[in-house]
Amino acid sequence: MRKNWGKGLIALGLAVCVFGTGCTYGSDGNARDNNGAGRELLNVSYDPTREFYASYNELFSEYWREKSGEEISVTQSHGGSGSQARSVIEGNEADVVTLALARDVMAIEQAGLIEDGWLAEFEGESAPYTSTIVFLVRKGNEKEIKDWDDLVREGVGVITPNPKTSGGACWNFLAAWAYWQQQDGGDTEATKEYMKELYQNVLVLDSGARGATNTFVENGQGDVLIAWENEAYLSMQEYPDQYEIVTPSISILAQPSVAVVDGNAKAHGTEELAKAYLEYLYSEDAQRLAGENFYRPSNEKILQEFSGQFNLDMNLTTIEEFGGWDAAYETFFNDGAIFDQIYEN
Amino acid sequence: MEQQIIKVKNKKGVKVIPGFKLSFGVTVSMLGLLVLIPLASIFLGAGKLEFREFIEVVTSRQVLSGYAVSFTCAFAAALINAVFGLILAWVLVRYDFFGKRLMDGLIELPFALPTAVAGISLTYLYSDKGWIGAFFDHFGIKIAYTRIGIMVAMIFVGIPFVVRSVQPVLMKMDRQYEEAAMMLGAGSGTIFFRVVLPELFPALLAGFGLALARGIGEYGSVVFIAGNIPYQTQIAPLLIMTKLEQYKYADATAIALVLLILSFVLMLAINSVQLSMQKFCKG
Amino acid sequence: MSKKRDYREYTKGDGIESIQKVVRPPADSSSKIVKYSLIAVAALFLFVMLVLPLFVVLVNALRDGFAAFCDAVFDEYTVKALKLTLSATVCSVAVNTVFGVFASYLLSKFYFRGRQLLAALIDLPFSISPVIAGLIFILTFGNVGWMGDFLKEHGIKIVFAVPGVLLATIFVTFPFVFRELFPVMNAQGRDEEEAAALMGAGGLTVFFRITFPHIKWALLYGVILCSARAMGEFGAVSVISGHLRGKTNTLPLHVEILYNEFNTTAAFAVSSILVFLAVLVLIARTFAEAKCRGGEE
Amino acid sequence: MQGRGRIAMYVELKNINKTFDGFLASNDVNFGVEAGHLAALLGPSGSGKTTILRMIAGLDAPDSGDIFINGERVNDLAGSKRGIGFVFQNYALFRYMTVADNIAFGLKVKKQKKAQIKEKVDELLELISMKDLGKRYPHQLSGGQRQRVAFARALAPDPKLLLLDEPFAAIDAKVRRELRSWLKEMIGRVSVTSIFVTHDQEEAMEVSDTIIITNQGCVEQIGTPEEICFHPQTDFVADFIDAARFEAMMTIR
Repeated sequence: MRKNWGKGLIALGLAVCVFGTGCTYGSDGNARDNNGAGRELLNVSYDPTREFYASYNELFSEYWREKSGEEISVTQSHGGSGSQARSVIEGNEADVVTLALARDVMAIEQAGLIEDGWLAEFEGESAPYTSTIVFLVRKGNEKEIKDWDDLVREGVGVITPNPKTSGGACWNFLAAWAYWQQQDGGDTEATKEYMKELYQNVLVLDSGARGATNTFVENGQGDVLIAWENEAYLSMQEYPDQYEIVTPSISILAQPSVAVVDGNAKAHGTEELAKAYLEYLYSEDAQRLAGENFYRPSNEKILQEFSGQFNLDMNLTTIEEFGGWDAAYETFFNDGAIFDQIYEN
Repeated sequence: MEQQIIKVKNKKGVKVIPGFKLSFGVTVSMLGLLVLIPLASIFLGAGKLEFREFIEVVTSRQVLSGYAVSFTCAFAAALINAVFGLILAWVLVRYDFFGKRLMDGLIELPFALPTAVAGISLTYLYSDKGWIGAFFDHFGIKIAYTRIGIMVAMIFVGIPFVVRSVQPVLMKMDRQYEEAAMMLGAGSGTIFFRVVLPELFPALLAGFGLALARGIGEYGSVVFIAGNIPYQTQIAPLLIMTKLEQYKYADATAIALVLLILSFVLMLAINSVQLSMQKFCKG
Repeated sequence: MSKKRDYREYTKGDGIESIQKVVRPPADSSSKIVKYSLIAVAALFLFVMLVLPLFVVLVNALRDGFAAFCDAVFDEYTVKALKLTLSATVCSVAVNTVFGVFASYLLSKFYFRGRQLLAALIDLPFSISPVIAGLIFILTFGNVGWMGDFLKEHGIKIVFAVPGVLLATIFVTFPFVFRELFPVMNAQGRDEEEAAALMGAGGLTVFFRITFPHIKWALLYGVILCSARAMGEFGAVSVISGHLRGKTNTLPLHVEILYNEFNTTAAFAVSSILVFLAVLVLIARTFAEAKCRGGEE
Repeated sequence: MQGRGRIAMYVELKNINKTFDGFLASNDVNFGVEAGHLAALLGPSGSGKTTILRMIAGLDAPDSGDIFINGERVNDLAGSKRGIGFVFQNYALFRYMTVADNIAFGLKVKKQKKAQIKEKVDELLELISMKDLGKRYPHQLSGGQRQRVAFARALAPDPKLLLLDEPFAAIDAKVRRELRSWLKEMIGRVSVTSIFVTHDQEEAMEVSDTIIITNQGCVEQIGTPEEICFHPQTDFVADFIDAARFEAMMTIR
């Protein structure tokens, strides 16, 4: 009997021990929150920007130290652009947001956290770097994919994420739409037909851009991946000599938007710091860094430095031609809108 | 015998065993604080819709097809899990063989692996270029990016539920029944289906129910292996994400609420079947 | 009547010993065939459904060599994520153990109105999609939630902070310990407790002397299941954590971020930590089992 | 029969009613048991006899009516304070304790001195002739042995009243007969008022001083075995008791 007791106690003791260590870990983790004397900035960003912002944060901290003598720390947060925007609305206390599309920033604005006029606060509609939509094809490009028309050919397998779950994928859809709009002289019905054919060729409609890339690259599905330029380059980097980038004749200028989250920054007393953080993105050093991370710098001079890397002759339409995000989303991606209609039988 | 009957009927009366108030208090307050209060938010959220809107959202064609995909795949997966989970539990309890401990230990691993990683790995294996997928591709069977793929992911996340529900009951089960049946000349098939299976059934049902509920709610692993094509391989939790992406909290909670109610009714039904069967067995 | 007695002949209560008794040499060759084919089926199923995916994880983790693997594993943020994951696990195990013990004691030893409903409510977190599980905390404690304003006024941060991560983890693992304990306590019945209570034993004595010895194995299994699940939880935590690097990122979230920034190898390397942790827990269980059995004979 | 009312009853039930979910388990039950007597509650399955026993023990509470033990109303007294020893149908031995620990349990929770406990346990082990088996666990014992341990455990705290729920039900016929006489002897030796529940008339006839016959929650008749056997007062009793069998039995006695 006593023995049984002992065993029970061993089991309990074990649990208590584990609990104890866990607690010290926990408190340790919390204690780290406030190392470094200076202020802290929270940058809520979207997925594949971590490397870029990791370097940029160092760059900026140094700049700020020289300028004001203050030691600051920047915490990064990454995830799907839409869900990141939602987290800010729901209470993630970001000082700045650097998201994939203006619509997500607008949602935060509507929640009352960002003041009106953020779009004009920084140059180039608050998009310090841009990107575009390109095709990633397998080395050799056996299916001879050159432009959007080739994607609706029979037997071509297309991989693209679902614009309804991935904000970034809205650009993919709009780029294709812009192409056929121009081809058909603005005939909406005809364009819709083409879009339908395009999405009939879509084998897998992943929920996010990364998932789509994985489907294309790791699992060998499809012949072409419609992707952001910077992500296409990242894939090329990870799998050298296996893929090629094809730039279509018409694409769209994807403008990742940045903004100070005024509501939070005010509460944290980091307004000028947050503003400086985003302004400094336009400095030449930061622009070059963006270029190195496969984003197109908005500074023309720096952009030209990367002319070997980017195809600068692409015909890029902008979201303005769709009447801005609110109108575009309403027309294309809302429930029952064009994207849904494409999948209706 | 008489005492058994009366015990079942004894639903009120004095609490002889000490600790009723304490355990009741702790149970209800923890359940309330950690589960019920947060859950109430779903009702509040969905309550922001008018009834007509609510019905419209939860019965739109895409959403209905989402339920159908989630439910049928989860059902099939739970069924497969029930069969293999039973075999696994049986093998683990009744036989002694090399590597048994290892096998036993593996059962919980699906829990520990983040669902996303599980989804990515499974897709890697089951796509037509993957090790297993390529094999089936010879026969023209595609697994990843079809409903079969969704099922595979759901089987993966559901295995531990069935095995761990059946295993303890099988351990405690009396071999005398089987022996008695064998003496009466029953074949091993008959013994299993007529004697063993009925005894295990409540536990098996519980495991099945848990695996089913888990499958219906599963998101992380399924999104990778499902093609997510509307009307074909779009699961209901994905539609919730779609709604959230459009900042439609009320719509999202409405779909969530329907899923929740479906699962809850399911669990309640399974629970009561299980309880009544236990009564039957004991009486 | 004989049923009752035999039951006791063949089990010692927790079933562990009875495995040994139950395993006996098969009677004839046909049952041997059945045995080995069943083992083969079980092994094949496990291999295809469980072992291969794990193998994929390890292969991908080591794709760029061992050095890259170590880099990913010992990265500053990986270590921080690991710490958070461990504390979330410990926290949820502790909370759920307390809850599981009380709840299963309540539901198996007492009859009262609403007992079935209570049992079904406890199971509820099982039937909730992890995504919804995260969402409900946002809708409760977040800015958009009905408690949001109150919390903000008092400067309490729950969502997008460590408490939120802990809450979400506790929520998704809530019924695990209960689920393991309840059937065992239920099968054990109330006689022993009633007998002890009639002799005047108090609550603590009844629980520790009478009930606990019956459930310690089930408790151990429950704790293991619970910790495995807590470590691996992704969906709910993903919604509620805010992905703050080094602060609210758990290991599974860290995996996701690495993966999303095209750092596949590192992502799988970090996943393999989770596999390793799970294996560690399982070894601990086996060890504890062996030790206890040794003491009992 | 009539004369009994004047003698002081150790246990007395007055107008006891009890229902479970609309099922009438006890319907105006009245009876008493004299101090030092061994009474049997006899009736077919489902006649409510176990319920009566559990109510006396405080395991269940009556819906209405009073229970007196030694002249004191115990309705609101916890079972553990009623001075009762209870032998469960399945013995409810503590599976994770040795025989000795099982017997000692009731004394331990009463915080008796260790030496005292040991003395008492040894004495009881001797009484049930299981002196060498004190270190065994219940699962290592035969059915009859377990029964005796349960008996010893119930007796350990010196109860004033011993309640036994179907004490021989889980034991095979041959051992049962032996145990029966053993039990009667033991109860006689420790001279404790006892009530036991059974559905076996032979058992009741052989062991008890008084028999209380229950049917459908009602008490049909109370009396000595002879009275029950030869002067049944209701049709049910007449029907239920196989008089011819007992005539033979009584003569043997």
